[in-house]
Amino acid sequence: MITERKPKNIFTQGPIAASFIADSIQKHDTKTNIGGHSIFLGQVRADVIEGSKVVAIEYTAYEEMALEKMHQIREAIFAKYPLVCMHVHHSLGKIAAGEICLFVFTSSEHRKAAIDACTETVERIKAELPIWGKEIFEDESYQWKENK
Amino acid sequence: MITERKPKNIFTQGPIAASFIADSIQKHDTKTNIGGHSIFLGQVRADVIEGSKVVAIEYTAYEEMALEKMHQIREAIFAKYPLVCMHVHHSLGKIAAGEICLFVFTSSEHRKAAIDACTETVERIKAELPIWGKEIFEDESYQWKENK
Amino acid sequence: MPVQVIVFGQLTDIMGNSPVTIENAVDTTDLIDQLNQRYPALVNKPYIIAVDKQIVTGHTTLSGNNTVALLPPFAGG
Amino acid sequence: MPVQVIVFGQLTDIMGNSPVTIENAVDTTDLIDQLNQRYPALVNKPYIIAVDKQIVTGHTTLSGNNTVALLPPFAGG
Repeated sequence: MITERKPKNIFTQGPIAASFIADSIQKHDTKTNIGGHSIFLGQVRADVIEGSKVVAIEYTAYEEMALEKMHQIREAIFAKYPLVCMHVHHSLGKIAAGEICLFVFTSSEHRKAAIDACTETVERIKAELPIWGKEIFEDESYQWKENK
Repeated sequence: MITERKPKNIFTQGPIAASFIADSIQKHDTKTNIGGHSIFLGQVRADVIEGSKVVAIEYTAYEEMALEKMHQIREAIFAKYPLVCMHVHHSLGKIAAGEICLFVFTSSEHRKAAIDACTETVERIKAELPIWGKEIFEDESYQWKENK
Repeated sequence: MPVQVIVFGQLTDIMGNSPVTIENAVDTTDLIDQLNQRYPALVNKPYIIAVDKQIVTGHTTLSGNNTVALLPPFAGG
Repeated sequence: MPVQVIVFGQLTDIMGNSPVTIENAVDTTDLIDQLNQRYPALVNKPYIIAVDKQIVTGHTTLSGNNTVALLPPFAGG
């Protein structure tokens, strides 16, 4: 039997609030087969580029394609690691320096699966999801962010 | 010049609340040189052992020795990885299944340092800190937890 | 056959944020040739091509009613 | 020279939660011999020894006013 996970929306307008992360953690207290959670948070840095400071990144995405791709990544990660659950949230719109723009949350019975799955999911999100970021400087000029 | 980090207390009585984790995340929004946070959370599992279900783990520690050891681990991790900061919290006392007993939080400019440092710190905490857990069953009998 | 072209990221600086319709393009090579004529700044820009949300490489036939997306290097996270 | 002995984890099932004073022990081997006589259940239990919070191996001289801790396998996290 093929079990189908429905593609979930990972996009949220604006930054990811610490209180949202707390709620997400709290909801797992009834899943008493979980022994370890791994969380990655991406935060917007106030990089200084040629003398100008980044004050925000404005994220855009090819949303329909990104959600299809994220669904494939999710299926592949669940096939590879014995996870209890996985949650992914990525911001769209203008995210100020110091705010959270990416939240990846994996949980498993033993820690190794959650840790490895989280790391691999973060790498795949950065490499494979059609998302772009415009680094906005103090004087409102901008440049397009490049992932390393 | 030798910079001395003062040994911090990592122990907290009772479970680690999701709201505490949220506050800890929130406090980093002024550190705009951070690009990635890695968090590991240990959660008490309701394992079934020979037909009996674990309802809680009661943690005890050789606290003075654990804090000295944790200080050494912290110094070694900071020497090895370019971290902006690291926070570690471990519960003592009775922690019910589903509650959080360990919170390791590392932050760095680029994600790799935070992720690798978090994983290594979790492994070292489990292997090197003098902490013990009594797995308490529904009928109040118990057995001593063993780390794998 | 008309093709809808959408672009993202730095390519919006060249082609704007609205879909561009190319009236007749038989394959992706033909399409890119036409776009390069209309938007000379596009010529040396790095991007990959997705036809109906699937990444394609090389010479891909367009069957009509396709949406072709030009995707510059991703920068999520 | 008196030595304070403290134990943790499963060893508290054998020796309790209060420190035990051994009146005279010249080294860790002597100390463990005396403890094994007083607490026969200790004999086959796995533990490592810390003298004044430092883990020691082998035959370690006790200089007086030491605190010796018997540490069964750790189980934090």
